[in-house]
Amino acid sequence: MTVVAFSDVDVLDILVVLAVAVTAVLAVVIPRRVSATIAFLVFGLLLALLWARVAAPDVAIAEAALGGGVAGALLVDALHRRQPDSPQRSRRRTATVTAVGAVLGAVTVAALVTVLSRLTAEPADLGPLALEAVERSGVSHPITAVLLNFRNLDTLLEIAVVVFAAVGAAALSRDRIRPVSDPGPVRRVIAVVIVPALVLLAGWLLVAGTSEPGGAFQAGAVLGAALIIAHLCGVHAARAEGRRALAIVVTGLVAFIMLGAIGLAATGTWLALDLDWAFAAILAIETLLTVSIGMALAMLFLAAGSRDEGSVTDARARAAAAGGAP
Amino acid sequence: MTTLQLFLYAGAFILVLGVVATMLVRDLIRRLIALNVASGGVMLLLLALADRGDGEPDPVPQALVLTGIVVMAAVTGIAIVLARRVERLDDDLEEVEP
Amino acid sequence: MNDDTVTVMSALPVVLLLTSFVPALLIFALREKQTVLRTTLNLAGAIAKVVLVLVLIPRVVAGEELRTEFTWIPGLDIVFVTDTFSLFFVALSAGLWLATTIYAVGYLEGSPNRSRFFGFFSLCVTATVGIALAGNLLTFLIFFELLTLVTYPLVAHRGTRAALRGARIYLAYTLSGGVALLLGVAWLTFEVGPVEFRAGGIPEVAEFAARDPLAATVIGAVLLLGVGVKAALFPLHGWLPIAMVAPAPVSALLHAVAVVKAGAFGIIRIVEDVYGLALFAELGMLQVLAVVASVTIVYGSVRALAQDDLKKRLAYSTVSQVSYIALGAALLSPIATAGAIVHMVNQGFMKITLFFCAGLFAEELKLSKISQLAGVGRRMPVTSAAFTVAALGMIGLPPFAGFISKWALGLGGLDAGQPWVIAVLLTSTILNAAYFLPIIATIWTSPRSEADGSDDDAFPAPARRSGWEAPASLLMPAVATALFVVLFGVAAGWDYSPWVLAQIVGEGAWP
Amino acid sequence: MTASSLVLVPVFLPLVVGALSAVLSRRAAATLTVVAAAVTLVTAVLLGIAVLESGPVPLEVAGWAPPVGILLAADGLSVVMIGLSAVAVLAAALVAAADDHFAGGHAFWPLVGAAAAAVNGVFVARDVFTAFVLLELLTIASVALVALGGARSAAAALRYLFVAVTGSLFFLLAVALTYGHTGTVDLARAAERADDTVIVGAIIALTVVGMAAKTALFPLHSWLPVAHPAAPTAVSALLSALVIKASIVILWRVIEYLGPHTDIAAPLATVVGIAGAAAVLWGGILALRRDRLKSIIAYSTVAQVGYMVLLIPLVFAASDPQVAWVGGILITVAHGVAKAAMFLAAGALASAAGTSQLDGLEGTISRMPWTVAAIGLAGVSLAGLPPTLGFVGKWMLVQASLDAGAWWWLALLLGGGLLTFAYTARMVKATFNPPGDFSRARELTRPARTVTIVPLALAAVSVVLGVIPWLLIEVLSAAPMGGGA
Repeated sequence: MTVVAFSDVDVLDILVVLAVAVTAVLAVVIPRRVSATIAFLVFGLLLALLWARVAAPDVAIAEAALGGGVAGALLVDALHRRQPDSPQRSRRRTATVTAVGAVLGAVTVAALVTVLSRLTAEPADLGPLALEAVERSGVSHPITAVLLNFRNLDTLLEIAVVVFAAVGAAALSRDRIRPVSDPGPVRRVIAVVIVPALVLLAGWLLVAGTSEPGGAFQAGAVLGAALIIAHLCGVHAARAEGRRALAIVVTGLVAFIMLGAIGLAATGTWLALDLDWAFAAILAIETLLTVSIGMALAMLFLAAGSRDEGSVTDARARAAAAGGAP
Repeated sequence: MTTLQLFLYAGAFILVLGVVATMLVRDLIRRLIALNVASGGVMLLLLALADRGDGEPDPVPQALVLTGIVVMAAVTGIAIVLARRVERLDDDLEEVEP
Repeated sequence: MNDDTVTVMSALPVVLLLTSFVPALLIFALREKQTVLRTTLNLAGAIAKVVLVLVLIPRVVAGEELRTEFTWIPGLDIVFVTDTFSLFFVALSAGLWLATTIYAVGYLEGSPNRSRFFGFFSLCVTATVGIALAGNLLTFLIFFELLTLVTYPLVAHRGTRAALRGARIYLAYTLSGGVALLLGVAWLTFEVGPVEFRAGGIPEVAEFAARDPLAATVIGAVLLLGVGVKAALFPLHGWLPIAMVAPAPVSALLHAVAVVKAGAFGIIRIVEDVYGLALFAELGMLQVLAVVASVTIVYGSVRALAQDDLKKRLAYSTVSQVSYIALGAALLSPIATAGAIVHMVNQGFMKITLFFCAGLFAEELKLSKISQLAGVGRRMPVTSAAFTVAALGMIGLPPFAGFISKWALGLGGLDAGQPWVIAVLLTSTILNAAYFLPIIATIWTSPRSEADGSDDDAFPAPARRSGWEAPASLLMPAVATALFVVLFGVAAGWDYSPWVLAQIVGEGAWP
Repeated sequence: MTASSLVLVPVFLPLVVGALSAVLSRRAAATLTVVAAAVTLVTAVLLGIAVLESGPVPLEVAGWAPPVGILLAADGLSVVMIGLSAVAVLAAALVAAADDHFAGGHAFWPLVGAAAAAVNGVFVARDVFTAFVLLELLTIASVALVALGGARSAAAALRYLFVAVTGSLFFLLAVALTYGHTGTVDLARAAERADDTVIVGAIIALTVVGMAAKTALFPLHSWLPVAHPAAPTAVSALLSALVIKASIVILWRVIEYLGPHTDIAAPLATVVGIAGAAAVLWGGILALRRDRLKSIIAYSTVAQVGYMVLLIPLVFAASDPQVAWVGGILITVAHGVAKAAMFLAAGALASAAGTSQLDGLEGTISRMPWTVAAIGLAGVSLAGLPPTLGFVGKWMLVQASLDAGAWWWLALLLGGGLLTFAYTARMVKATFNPPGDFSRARELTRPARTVTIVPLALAAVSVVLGVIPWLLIEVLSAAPMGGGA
């Protein structure tokens, strides 16, 4: 085996990568949900750090907001529930399966490393081509140009993923988390202070996204958090459920496609953004998307986190009824 | 080994780790965590590839990763909704069966 | 085909198909109670087909050949032609279909699921006509498989455990045969392009055989295997005796009109119109076919001896008799070829008569065992007479149709320099006599009353005013087909008799 | 609107209709979905004409060409598959509209829109990352659709989700390798630049694993017989007929473009073929041993996936790969049409009889002959018997096997059909009743007329396309597959 030389690698890089790897291992091997979740959240934060290291601040913000924030929140909520006993399996069998998995995994990693080592260290010519095209895109921030202009089809489809996830989630959870019936003073304060602050932050991220890191997704994630908090604090106006919420969610997607149709009518090319009004159009769409994404994420959270104490009681009642009349 | 290779290999390791765990772990929430770990590995790979060379990083793969992260968040959301349904059904069954 | 054959593009072959296909679709859509309309559709289709055939026979005999073709996939067409052989088979099935339809209408009167039955009944004939008219191997294959599929619901019709089992076994055998046929057809098509039937053999196939005799032999064997299942060649015959659980009209269809006959037709097509007799002999397969056919002839007869169930005995008799056709096709002699072809008709009319009669006994008197038939001749004289005529024909006694077949095959064997064929025919005839004569004797002579002291009243009296022994719709077809058995023997020299036509058809294979 | 803009209709029309369906009434949503499917079908025809006239129809989305932008293109494969998707969605929507019980709830409508948009997008995608996002959209929609099958379907849906997303991650790694090696995610451009046999081999291998998981190719199939039967009937039909086709098409595309650029492709193709052979046998045998209609049909899908990947080894072995391509595509289309018919008919039978167990179906043939006929005809097409589209596909694959001298694939093609027919016959047999015994048949609740007509119409489509398949073949042959190579 060749000796791996780390001479030309920054020690800090090695440490961060090690930390990421270790937290990743911890996140998947720790049997208790709570601890595993915490390890995963740390993993997410360290990843965000790594993103910053590879010159991807947009991704870092998104990771922090979405990966660490919303996903983390979803997981934390899931922890409120009792972890079901894992199915009884013989230790020996578990050990065998784990060993086989580990060996297969090691072989796969080795194969992948062989393949990856053949990749060129030269940057792809795509980067300069894309950067050069940014000035014809209507925005100055390269990633926003890619997301909302060059590859806006991907973005549209990704919105669709979020929208239909929310639609699906809404359909699958009939009983939702209920706002506290009598929000106390603390909750009121939280609602009054934090929610507007988050909304402002979302707005800033949105506008900044045209020239700096940020954009609709990050803004949407923050807005989603604001909606969730407002909901939990009993602000009925922010209810993320029902047909009205669904309408808000689908509006962004439909508007995006409409913009495509307008582009087709105006320039003969679907989703083409003519330079004159590209900035205005992008900002308008981003605003609608932010609201849609925020609402969709809130819906997802509320569907996933719905904890109605009634269910078990209902089941008991049903069982009793069933038992009473066999 | 270069920094690029360090990141690439780490990405591959994390991906495989996550996939193997997804297949082996039984607890639904932990499986979901494993899946998210795996996706983190691929993202790392893509971003490292975007940042090759000394110049400005390639914005295209970065945008791809952004898209990927949002998609994974949506997947995670729907998976938790389902996991909740599954476990509540199990709870209900436990309540009914004894 | 003669050199002066004129090919005419015409939609008539497709119209021939449609005369049973369209009624089939309409009948499926009918409600159970629309009996009159259903019967009208059935008969209209059957009669239209017979009329069409009668119109076509003189034209085709005069050397005209009607042809329809359309693209299936690029480079491969679906082709229908009316050459002499195809029209010969169409005429046979059209005629027998008419008789069977009338019989079936009476047989199934008042029973459930008749729309389903008659729909598939018509489809079955459509498939048979398709097989007959197929101008190339691909078209033949398509209709051959279709025939398998549409007969399944007929065999399973009664829905009893035995019927479903019979249908399942039938399907297992015939679909496996279909796999072999598909392999053979696809392979040969791959090697030589679209395989268009041509009397005397296809030149491309001959070239291919010269190039790669082994492959050509294997393909030929696989093709024979494919059609051999339906033709019930030993040891592929197992389905036939089991499938006799089907209602009598279906048995008639299986044994005389469609399935078994399609297999025999396929053997002749492959031997004479794909490879050509000379090439088939050269490849050594003709001899093998002759031996297999001979073994089947003797084997079927021996097994028939041991059956007490009338339909089962008839089924084994079919196994034996159909192989006469294969035997004739396997002899290098024009008269044997003609014998094989004429036996398709003769066996068809004789066997359908026997099954009609067996169905009559079963329907009227609930008798299905031979041992129960004692004295039935007095109660059902007409049916018994028809049965007797057909059975004697099967044995090969003059002046019945069967005699012509055996005579031609025997002469053909001598002509081909294979005198052992005579021995096979004699053995078979003795066995035929051994299993048919006792039935005839039981029917006519044994007084049933001796044993238990009761008289003929032991048979239930006919419950109809006409005083006939059975409903006319059941009796008439049996009588008609029996008359034809006599006619085909007596009038074998007439211009359009099956025997004369068979010789015309057979000539093609001997340029 | 130019022909190239037509490429977007099958993607965006169902997407908008799906989004609107989330907030519209059930009736409006159903109507819109049906109209959108019909328009999609017309679009497929128009695109087919364009392909026949002048070859593949490309579209640079938003006016940006690769590598910066995304290229979509409709060729024969795209057109035929979009046609299949339109027909399948139309059928499922009609049945779901006729009886809400077959839909599983209102969310059926938006989710079907999303699924249709995603599969149609995959059929025209030439960009691997766009394909990835489309697959995720499809996964989200399909998983949620499965979960509409009631509380107990959640576990099946979740299992499906884990497998599908894991498969997606494998594919995303393939995307990353493609970008890392060729500096683009556009397939044609990547094919031009691909020159490292190991990396390209790895891309194909990762795609194979990822798509095998999503398509339920043996041995990664075990989720499918759980997920597909758990869903509501209209969803089961869509999942088997359509959803698994998306991942198959991506696999085909990657092999079409990148296969010629690596020596590893041919041995990999053989491995895929072996997996396909195992799928045919294993799926067929298990289908024979199941006692519930939907379970039998789901295992049948496992088996049929084996045929759909069989073209992959044949493409590499035959002297004329086009025959293998066309045959494999036709067998896949035939499966889509037939399986939709079979699931819809089985759902109608089960709902009428009140049970999906085979031994509870006795007598259904007398009351619902057309429904049983649809199952039978669909089975005939699946078994590759004439006169159906399945036979055309099988015939061409047999020709390709002969061309390649590949006796083992030939044996599989010929023998596998018998298994297929055996389990179809088992289902049909279970519906027969002994004479005079109509006690069960009388209890049946008659389904809505649409529920009877739709599966039968699908079965009829199989037959019509089996008799006149040449038009499909012309479209598929207008631009030979592998044009990107």
